[in-house]
Amino acid sequence: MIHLAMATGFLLILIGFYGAVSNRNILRMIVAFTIADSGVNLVIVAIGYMPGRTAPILDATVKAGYAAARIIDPVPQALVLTAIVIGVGVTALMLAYAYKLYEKKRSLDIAKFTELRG
Amino acid sequence: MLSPLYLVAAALAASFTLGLLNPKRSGAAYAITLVTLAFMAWVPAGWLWGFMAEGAQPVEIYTAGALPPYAINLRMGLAEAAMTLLITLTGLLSALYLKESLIKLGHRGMAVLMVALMAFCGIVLTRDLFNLFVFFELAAISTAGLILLSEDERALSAGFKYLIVSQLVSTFLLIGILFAYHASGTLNLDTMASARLPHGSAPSFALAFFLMFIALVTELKPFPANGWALDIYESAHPAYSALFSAAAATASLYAVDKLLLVGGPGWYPMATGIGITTFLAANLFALPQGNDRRLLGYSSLAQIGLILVVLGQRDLLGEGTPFIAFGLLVSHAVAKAGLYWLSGLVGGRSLTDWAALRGRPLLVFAFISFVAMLTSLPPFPGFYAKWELVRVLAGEGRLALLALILIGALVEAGYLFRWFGYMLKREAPAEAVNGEPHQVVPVYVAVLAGWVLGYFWGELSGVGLGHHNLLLSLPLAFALGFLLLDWLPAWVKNTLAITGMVAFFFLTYAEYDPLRLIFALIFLIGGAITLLASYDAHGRRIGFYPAAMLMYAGMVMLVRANDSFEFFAAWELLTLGSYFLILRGKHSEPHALSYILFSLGGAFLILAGFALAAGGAAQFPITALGQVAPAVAPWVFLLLATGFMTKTAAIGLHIWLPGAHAEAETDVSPMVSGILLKAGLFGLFVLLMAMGKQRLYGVELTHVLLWVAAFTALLGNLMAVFQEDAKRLLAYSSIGQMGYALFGLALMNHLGWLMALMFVINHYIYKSMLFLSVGGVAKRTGTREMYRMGGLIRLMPLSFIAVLIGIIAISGVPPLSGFGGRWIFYNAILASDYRLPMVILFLAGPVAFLYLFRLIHSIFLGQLKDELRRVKEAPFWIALPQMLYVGLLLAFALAPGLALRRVDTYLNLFFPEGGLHWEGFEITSDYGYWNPVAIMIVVAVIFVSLFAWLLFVNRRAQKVKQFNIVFSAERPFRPETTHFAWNFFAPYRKALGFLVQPYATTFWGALTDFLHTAGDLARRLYDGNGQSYALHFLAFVVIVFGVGV
Amino acid sequence: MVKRLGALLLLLAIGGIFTSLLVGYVPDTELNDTARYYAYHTAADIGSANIVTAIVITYRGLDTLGEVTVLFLAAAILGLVLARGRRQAQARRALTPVGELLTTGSRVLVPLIMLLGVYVFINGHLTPGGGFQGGAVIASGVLLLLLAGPRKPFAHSLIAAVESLAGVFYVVIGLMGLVLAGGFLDSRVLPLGVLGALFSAGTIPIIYTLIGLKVGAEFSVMLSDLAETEELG
Amino acid sequence: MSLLLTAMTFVLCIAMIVAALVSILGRSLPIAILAAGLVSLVASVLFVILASPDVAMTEAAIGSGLSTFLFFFVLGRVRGGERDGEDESGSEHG
Repeated sequence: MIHLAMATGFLLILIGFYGAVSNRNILRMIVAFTIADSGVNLVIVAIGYMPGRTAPILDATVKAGYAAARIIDPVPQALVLTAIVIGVGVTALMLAYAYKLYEKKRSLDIAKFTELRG
Repeated sequence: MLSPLYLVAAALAASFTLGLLNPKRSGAAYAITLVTLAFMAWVPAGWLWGFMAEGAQPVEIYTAGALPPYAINLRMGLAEAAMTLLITLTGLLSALYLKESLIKLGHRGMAVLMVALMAFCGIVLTRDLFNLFVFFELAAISTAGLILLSEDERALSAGFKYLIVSQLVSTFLLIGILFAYHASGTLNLDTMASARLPHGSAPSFALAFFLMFIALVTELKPFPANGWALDIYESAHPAYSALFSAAAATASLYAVDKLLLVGGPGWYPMATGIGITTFLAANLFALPQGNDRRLLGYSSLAQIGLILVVLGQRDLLGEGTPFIAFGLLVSHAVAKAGLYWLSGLVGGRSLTDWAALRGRPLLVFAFISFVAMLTSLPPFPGFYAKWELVRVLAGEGRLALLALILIGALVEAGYLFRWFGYMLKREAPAEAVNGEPHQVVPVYVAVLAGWVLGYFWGELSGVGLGHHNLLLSLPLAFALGFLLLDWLPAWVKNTLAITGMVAFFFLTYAEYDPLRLIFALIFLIGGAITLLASYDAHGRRIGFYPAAMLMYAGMVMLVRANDSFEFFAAWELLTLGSYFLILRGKHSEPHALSYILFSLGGAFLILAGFALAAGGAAQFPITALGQVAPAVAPWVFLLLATGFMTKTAAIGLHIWLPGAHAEAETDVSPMVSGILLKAGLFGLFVLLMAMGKQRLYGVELTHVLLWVAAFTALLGNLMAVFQEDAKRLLAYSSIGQMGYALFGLALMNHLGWLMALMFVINHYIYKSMLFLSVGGVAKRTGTREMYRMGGLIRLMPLSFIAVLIGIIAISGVPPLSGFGGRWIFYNAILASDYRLPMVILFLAGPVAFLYLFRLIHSIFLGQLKDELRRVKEAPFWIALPQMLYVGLLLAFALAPGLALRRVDTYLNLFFPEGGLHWEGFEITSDYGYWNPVAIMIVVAVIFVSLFAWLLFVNRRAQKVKQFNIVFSAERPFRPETTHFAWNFFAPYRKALGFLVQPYATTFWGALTDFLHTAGDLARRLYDGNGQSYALHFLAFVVIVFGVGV
Repeated sequence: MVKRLGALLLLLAIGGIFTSLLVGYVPDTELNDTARYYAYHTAADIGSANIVTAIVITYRGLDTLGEVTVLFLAAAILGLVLARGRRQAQARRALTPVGELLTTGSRVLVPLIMLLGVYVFINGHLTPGGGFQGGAVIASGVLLLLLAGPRKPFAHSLIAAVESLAGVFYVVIGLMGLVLAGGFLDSRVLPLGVLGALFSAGTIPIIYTLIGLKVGAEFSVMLSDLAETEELG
Repeated sequence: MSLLLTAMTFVLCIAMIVAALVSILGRSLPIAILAAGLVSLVASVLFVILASPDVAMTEAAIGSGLSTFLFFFVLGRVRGGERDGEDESGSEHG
């Protein structure tokens, strides 16, 4: 089950990269990057999962005393939280850049912005 | 010592509170930003002081009240303190520089700047892997944000390209971190380094480590995945690029270093490989660059690549790594920040627009200090670091890497000094430098920091490795003193210089052995006499005396050097000093560039030779060259000899000399030609004294030297014959004379060396005299072309006498010391068994006479041209040294024993048999005897009688009026070409022209063109398209994976 | 076309790296020692029922501080990037009339959304969810307001004040942790209280509330900046 | 019990991959954005199955909710550029 989820995650990353590298439209590239981000999140969560265990929340069913035997690894979850928010932050920034680039040259084609070269 | 967490908290608190201020009062916001940045700089300064002065130990700073593997911890050690200080100081100075842009951008821009600096410090301090990722993301976003400071429209697309690549990088980094966490069970760097991996997970940990490593290395902008970085450097605001290249590079480098700590030695070769490819590729791409900021971008990529190489050699360098890595890092950071701040002051973006800086000498000094820092020249930290790096690499036998580093460094020196040449020599653009105080202050702070760090590194290398601090050696201090006195009038400085040099000679002449005494005599007293000619100049001559004194200081330190470090430091100092002197000439820029390139190339060969000889030993006295391991000795000999021969312009390595000596100023040419060439000879003397004969693959190296010397003498003289320009003629004749001296040295017997020494003295005297007299004539007649002169014997008698005496001395005609040289030479030949090269040398003799005759005949004899009627005698201060030299020549001709006797007995140490016997005026050798006084009298009598007879006969000679010549009824367009001196030796040219084809020039020209076009072709890789940069990154990951893992 | 093929090849190679990672992956049967430490010590030391929140706020507090700054940066830079064209855009924006359904719907839904958001980040240390999720929900509420009434001037200064104050308080609590409790961002400044009670786990609820407000404010600023950009057509 | 979960995971994964492919290779941009939103929505469901509710909420609220909306906001502003960047030779996929 874990390997399946992780494989999907990796596949999503590859699809995301392919989308980012092949489409010349800037918005499409940003969409592709969000898909790659989702893929990364999926892989990370899959790493933390242990079959037959439950979420790391101490409540009636999971007593504080013997939580260690019942819960899955909480650390990847904490990291994914940060990763998702950072992913959104960067995506928002890229969208703003896309807007300004469009405002400057009235085109969203990445190949149009090659003044700096050599 | 405040906990660094206050640094983080201060940055965040300040940037959050800036939001509260209403946008109109951005002046107050700017004040808060400066105060916060100052505080952020003060925290690490306190720690650094604690570590340096009070010797505190590195401290772990815990957060969240839990111990490290379970919570994030920061570490504050000496390295972290120094780097955080470097980052925050650059940030503060850049913020000062960015006053207008920040205020225009509003409090948000200031908040982003503060957060960016906090992020860089965080990268340096944190010991937690995921925390490193968060700080890297913070740095990436703030970098993309700060790009908006720039007015350049293209900055926006550069920012977008950066975001694309940073998205890819963060994906790899995240996956790498998580899989490493899974394999090792912890996110803390130190625990991960020591974690005993469960047996099964080693390969997957390696893979995870690879992903992390490749992501962090991409932050260091490796080749080919660095297109985005160059676009940022070119389009962003210069103060921001300064921050980006100094602070961001420092942080990323330390992050990679921490990661390598976790990865272990297995990963060092990969780091070195990536580093060296980036270093070479970036330098190659920088060659054809026209835009100054893009060139600086390439140069900073190269420097970061070099430091990555040093990090990759950590297993070799051991505890020396911080000294070397920091030396290079600090030089790079200070110089790059300074140059970017300077580029903000210059209006235009092409390299020649920097000529606008010429109006402000202080900024010129700043520019050359930064260039010297980047090319690791003494007395800056880079020099000590490079010396250590080369010493260890050669000691451990990593010669291929060493060669690549030196080649890359030479290319870098090439484009940087070319840029300096453009700045000094190209015509200045219209608008001058527009620097308000708050923009100029950071530049001066950077220069001051550079020099202070140079002193500090000198102390450090003194403590650690026993080399004494360069800045404290008396000659260099004396030379640098002239920097402060540059506002004085020229003649005051001249007197000061002459008295300084003469005083230094009399203070120290007792310490030298007879051979070194001769060289010291020429360098100091000879130098003082040549400086007499500098009285002729008036005004302040900004920059002349520091450069001249730097050269003389280098030469004196060369003679006094007893270990390889001092010898090499002196060699580079005199190269630098002489380069600045030559560069002063009006059209000397291209020649000065070829001079500095050949000299630095030679210096690198010497550096490699010494490092090879030392075999890793920290202290390597020169005399120990004799005890070098036989397997390595011939290579050491080859390297050192070629290095020294670049200075004595042996054939093939000579193409810099004619241009450099001819285009230099009137009083610089004698210095550079008469004195500087002797430094090369001194090197060869030291080499041959210590190493003697060496065999390589059965070939006797000194035999090869002999042939090279013979050809140099012949071809040097031959090329001199066909020169139209008088100074070029003398320059080529110097090549010929150096060929003679080299020949004497290569004979490897008593008289051969004695002859070489005699040549050293002779050549100094008559070459300086000739250059001065020709300089005087050129000053008066306004031209150096010999066919434009003629008949100046009546108007400039003193110059005529000087040239006549010089001619007689060079050609070896009996009465003067030239003949003495020839006599010793023939005895030496008879004593040795080399016949064939001797024939070539004999041929060189009469050829020498050809160009000498041409010199005196076309300038002084023949009929006086109309426009030269009112020419006066050479200025007093130019004529006086000539007369002094004439006196010296006569004295030396009459009593050679004065100079040679003590050195002759000294040479017995090396070659016991074959010496001369000195009794009164009689000198006898095994094959004959020579009485200079008797010969002088005989020749004088013959000369006087002949002269009287000629005067008597000449009374009735018929005078032909000049230029009343008609070519089939129409006057020739350029009458002066009908002058007899035009194309004086046309028949010889037809006969021997094939020998004089410029093979060497075409060879070196083809080499530089090849490098240029290669760079130009390859940099098309960066086509400006963000997507292709992403592709380059993916390709980079795959290639390194394929090669490395 | 060549570029696409090249990209495919490269991605195949990277896919190879990923597959070898995937194949080499062996799920743990037992918690590794870091996770085991958290499992044992969270209840006793931090007193937070939600272990992930304990890690996010206390154990790895610096990460979260950094992450909040990431959002702060994104909002600030978004403002910078879009600010240049903002002044004139304000004047001449022709707007489609807002539909009846949207106005009444928003009047009903917005308070509920806000309530949900506040609930989420107040109970961050007890149930799944926390500052970020709560902040996002609040932002969507604000977004609804934006859509429903584009005419109403958006209270920029208020939102900015909320954002800055929340950030400053967060840093102050962090420093209090450094001064009073064990280290920077340590949540044991206040008593731990009873596990599972609303006011327990030291300063975690306060921190999560501040984060919720800040994230909500930042997202709203971002959305309002985007909303006020000019229609480029 | 676990067989059901594995089956659900399998279905969700297939759905995600299909949505991703539609997003990358699809012709119209709005559809692509919606597909990306769908991917992260399904991902959040998958996170619940993988016993990490915190992440599921975040992914749902921020990943699918806000970013999809950000995209539509910007798309609304740059309507004209929707078709840019497709090579004129008619992109071969659809």
